[in-house]
Amino acid sequence: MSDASVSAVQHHAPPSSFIRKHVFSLDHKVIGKQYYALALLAVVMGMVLSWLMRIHLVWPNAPIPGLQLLSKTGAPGGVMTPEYYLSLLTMHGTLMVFFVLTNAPFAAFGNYFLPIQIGAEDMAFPRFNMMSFWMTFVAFCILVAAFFVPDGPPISGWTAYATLSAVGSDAGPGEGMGQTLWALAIFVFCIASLLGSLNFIATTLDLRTKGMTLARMPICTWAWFITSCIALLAFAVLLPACLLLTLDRVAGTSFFIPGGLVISDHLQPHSGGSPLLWQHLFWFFGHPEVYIAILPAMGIVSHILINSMRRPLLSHKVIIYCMMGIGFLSYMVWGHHMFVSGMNPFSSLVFSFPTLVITIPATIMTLIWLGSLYGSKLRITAASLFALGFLSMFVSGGVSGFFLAQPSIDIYLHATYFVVGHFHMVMGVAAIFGIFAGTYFWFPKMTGHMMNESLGKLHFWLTFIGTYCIFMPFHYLGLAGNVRRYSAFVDDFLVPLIPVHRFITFAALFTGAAQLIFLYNLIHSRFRGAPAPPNPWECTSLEWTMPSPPPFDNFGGKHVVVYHDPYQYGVKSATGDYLMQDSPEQA
Amino acid sequence: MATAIQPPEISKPEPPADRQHSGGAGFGNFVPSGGPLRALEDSSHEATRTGIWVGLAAITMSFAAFTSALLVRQTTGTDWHHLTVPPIVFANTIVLLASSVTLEIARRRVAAYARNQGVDRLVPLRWLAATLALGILFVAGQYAAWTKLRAEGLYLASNPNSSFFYVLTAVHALHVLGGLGGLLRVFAKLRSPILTLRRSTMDATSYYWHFMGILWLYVLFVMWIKL
Amino acid sequence: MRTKQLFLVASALMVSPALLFGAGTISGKVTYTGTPAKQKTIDMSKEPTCAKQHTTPVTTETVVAGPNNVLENVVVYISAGADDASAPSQAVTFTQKGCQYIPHVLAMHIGQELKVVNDDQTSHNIHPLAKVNREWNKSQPPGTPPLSEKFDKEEFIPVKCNVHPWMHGYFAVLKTTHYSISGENGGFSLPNLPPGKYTVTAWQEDYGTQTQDVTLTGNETKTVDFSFKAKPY
Amino acid sequence: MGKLFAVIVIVIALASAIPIITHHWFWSDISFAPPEDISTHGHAIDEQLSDTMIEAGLSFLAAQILLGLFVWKFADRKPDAEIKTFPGGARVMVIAALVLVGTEILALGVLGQKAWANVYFRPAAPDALQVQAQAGQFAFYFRYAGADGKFGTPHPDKIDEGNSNFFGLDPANDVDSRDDIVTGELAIPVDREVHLMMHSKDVGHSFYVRELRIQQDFVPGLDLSVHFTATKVGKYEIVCTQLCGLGHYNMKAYLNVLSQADFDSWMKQKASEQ
Repeated sequence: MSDASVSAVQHHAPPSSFIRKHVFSLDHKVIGKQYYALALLAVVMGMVLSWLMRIHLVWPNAPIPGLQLLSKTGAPGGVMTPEYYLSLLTMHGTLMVFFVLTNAPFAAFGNYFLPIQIGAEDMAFPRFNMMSFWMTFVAFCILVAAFFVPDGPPISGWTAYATLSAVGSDAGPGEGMGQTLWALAIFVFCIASLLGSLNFIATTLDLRTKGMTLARMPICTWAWFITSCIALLAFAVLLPACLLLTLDRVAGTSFFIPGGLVISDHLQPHSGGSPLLWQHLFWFFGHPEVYIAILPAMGIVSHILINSMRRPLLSHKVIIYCMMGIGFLSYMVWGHHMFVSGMNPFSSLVFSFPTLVITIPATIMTLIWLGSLYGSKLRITAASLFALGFLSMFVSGGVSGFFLAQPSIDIYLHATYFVVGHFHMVMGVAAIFGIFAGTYFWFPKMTGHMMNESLGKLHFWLTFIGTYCIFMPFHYLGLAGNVRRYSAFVDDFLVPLIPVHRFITFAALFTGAAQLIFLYNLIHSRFRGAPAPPNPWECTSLEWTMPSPPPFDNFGGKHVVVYHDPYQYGVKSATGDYLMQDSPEQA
Repeated sequence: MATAIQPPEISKPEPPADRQHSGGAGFGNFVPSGGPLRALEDSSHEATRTGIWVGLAAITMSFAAFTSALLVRQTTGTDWHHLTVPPIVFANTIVLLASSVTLEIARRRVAAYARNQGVDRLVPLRWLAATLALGILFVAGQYAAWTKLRAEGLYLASNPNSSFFYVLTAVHALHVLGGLGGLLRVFAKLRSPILTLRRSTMDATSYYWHFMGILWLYVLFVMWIKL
Repeated sequence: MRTKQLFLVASALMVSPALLFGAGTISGKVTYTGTPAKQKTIDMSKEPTCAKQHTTPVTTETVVAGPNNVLENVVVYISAGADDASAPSQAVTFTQKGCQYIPHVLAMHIGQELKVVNDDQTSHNIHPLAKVNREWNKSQPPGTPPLSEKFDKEEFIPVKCNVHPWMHGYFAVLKTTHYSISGENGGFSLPNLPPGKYTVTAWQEDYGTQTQDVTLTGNETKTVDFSFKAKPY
Repeated sequence: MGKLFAVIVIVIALASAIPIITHHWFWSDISFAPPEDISTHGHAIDEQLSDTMIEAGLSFLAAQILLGLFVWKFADRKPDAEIKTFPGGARVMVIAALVLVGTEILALGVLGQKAWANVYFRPAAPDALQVQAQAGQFAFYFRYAGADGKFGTPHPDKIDEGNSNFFGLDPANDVDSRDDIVTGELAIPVDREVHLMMHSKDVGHSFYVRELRIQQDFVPGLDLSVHFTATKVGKYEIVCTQLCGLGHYNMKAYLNVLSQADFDSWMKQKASEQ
């Protein structure tokens, strides 16, 4: 702590050595890029896993060439075994939720732009910042290592429900070493995220430059700030939970394991534990986690929409209050994941109410976004397209939440593909769209090169249509009672639905292929892209006041002063229809 | 260098240029009149202080989680055996509280010394040393408590009560060790010929240390009530 | 089942030093006294592809009794006296057909190759609950190549399929090649034994083991019968 | 470009609504309709579902189409075009959200409560047929008390699947357990309430019968129960919906709803097999 603060105070000179510059860098910009790269790696892996799963689902007995190389026991002769399907499912979920949806919109963009947008030269605690990234990286390595242990990765899903996750290898392949590695990885990830959130909060509260009042912070800064508050409390609960789970696994304690269980003909040497306890602890983290993924996306999208609409939102404050409200409510709704888990039926109703209430701030935000579009001068760019796509996805994923929030309907829809469709759209795709929007928008600033707009737009059209083709049918399947987390559909009532799954699989492969356009665009533009001007989008926030990419200490030593609210668009000024936050000029 | 500990002169924020939507001067928005931002004491001090409070909030949350786990676990299962907390932990409690006192004295002495109020550097150093010693003593005492339990045949996995005892005390002890690390750093900074110790560092470390005491009292209370 | 045993005997023949000396034979019957537990009918409705393979109801095979109180599936082997032969090169095969293990009890020599075949249209999972040997748990989707494994310590290993709880069998991993598994008539035969003093052990999965000492002098056939006490429950 | 977006969004929105309305996968005969409800409590859930479908569906269409229209109208405008503000501004939006969603929530909340109460807040009738369900990796087994009407005590240490002793009964010492009837399918008489006492042998499982509109988890160490009345003779699938391990996809059993007469003969036949 003390050490970090000192370094935060002294101007640390630009490092010279390659290691300090690009690997163990204290510079929030480099760390932000590192997070982005890690998320990119994770999302590629996660997507490939989902392809394998989709292929196996519709051709369960067909060998997938080369798969046996990944795991000889998991895919004898290339035919995926049921447990290996579940392993992939678990790894897909864990990679996507923790290393993509938490890292990219929050840690990556937040690290890079939060300090700049509030006029700071770096995070409050650069050493913590570096530590949190490298711990995240270690967590990632530990998790991926599970692929290479004899029994393969865990099979208990990203929610790792006890007792399946707690009793060890008796529960099946992957529940030995693999599950232990999983718990360890998440444990480390929690510590990293706690350090990160701490850094974000301290930075936002204390390193704001002259005139940058809280109310003058851009919406995405607010989103990152609120998110870090949520993350701080959420991960502080998952951490102990993981510790207890690990103890149950390796030390023979009985926090989550009751007595008298017979697994693989072995009477388990435990007693008195409560599987529901794990569910409570996990979902107390797990539901806020959803908002950790979506709030930064909301912020980024608002920032970009405002910029491309050339007008402020109908209300800056209401949006922020809504985000706060969502963050606050997110702690009272975890029980809606457990309606049929054997909770007291009354508590189900208790949890149902705030869950429904949380749709109010969400709806207000949606209406404000829509209403602000009215009468605006919308510029269509790759970034703004993805932002608009986010709105569409957020609505589509949001309305299905209305069903699942009601215990009575949840009786029928719980654990069906309806749920899968719901959370993939609202927290998966919507957040990913936020990431894409952010990438197309900020890439010039981060690299000093413009991305190829027409490729970006093509990427959007394919992705937008593709994702709808994948995730909309999930809802229909759910209504037909199609159970999730099945590695093959052998039940009489599921067999007729397989053609729909085949369609989804093709859509998934198609959409996945479309992402190659993005990867190409990203890499090609990084090296060959046209040089980026300081402010290509005529944006008002501080990150655009400096050259692209920004100098080491962001503001070149000058002490930036803020004179305006963040979004001075649609005004008459020397620069045109906008006024930078730091320009003394009055509109 | 002593200026490093001077209370920073804070200029109230001049009314922002454009008031209409701005929420006025937000919390922690005390921005000095000039110069590059982070070179100035106050805001950077603030960062450390805020940081420590945020960190303490996270720790509190974790222990709240442990507590709720304990409460739930107690209601499930019939294997809740009463556990007599080894008496030595009460001695440890006194040690830890005493260390808080010595640290507080040390903190004041540092300030006095830094203000050149004729306090010799050795005075705060001694008090810090005392604090360190007491801290180490506390951890040693906790270890003694564990060995005591083991002697009674109560291991981590013996029953839920012993599990929770070991978990709570061990996690707390880990945090205390972290605090000791912080104290060591303060100690080193204070001993170095040119004073590099910042007030924020001193304060943050002592806040953390005092919190360890409060946290321990809480843990003790929980264990006393529940185990 | 019969043919399998003949095959085993044959394989035993090849490696047996008895070819050089005179070869004696120990044979006999395994019977029981009392009333054996009623074998329960297995409900396979959960696995239609298997259920439709069986015209008559399938029952458990813990105690398979034949007419005039004979016991099937009893492993009779030379537990002491015979020299340790090395593992036969031929593999023994364990087949999963109609969600049953064929054979129910499979004897093999330590280090001998074990092939596990899935003849069903569904995924099976082979889980030998070994205590002395290494426990493993592998799934075998339909149409995948046979699993090849071996055990290197002497043990009677219960085998289960995690997907189909009723599927249970046994691996008898033995130090000797002189073994025989009692058939429908409860009979067994251990041929090609050089003269000497032997301990013959009979093992039944539910009733445990019995041993008898036998001395062979030259070319003769000694008859040894085993009788287990059956429990109604 | 903006117009293209508008068109695509609106087309997608409308296309998405078709399978919901027709209950079919476009032109194919693949049906998405929930199966006919055979329970006494299910109709409330179905009504709730369709009400929600209407309200959520309308707000979905409205939002998507509005998005499309606005983008169509206001994208790529001339540089000199001046910026209009939505009449009423944010206040209207907030009020609209509060009113629309608020009423929706209250309506659904109250109705939903009724449907939920139907299932959970009414104890099982005393004369309900008592059946024990045990979930284990990876099959369901059911136990009927048999002639004496008493369930034998289960002993986890006595569980022996190879011997079909799935519940760990001890017939040697426990007389009650000798006539217990253990089966792999759940046969129940039609129009009679069934009280299902649920026990998990190893990990979390779930009991899901679409037609019964029943889904309830098996929680290890926590014995729950559900009660329901089936109103239609037939064979239905019971599937596990809680990830329980490698055989999860294959964990199922059949619910066999029989007329009282058939049920009695089924009982006799099963009793003879024990």
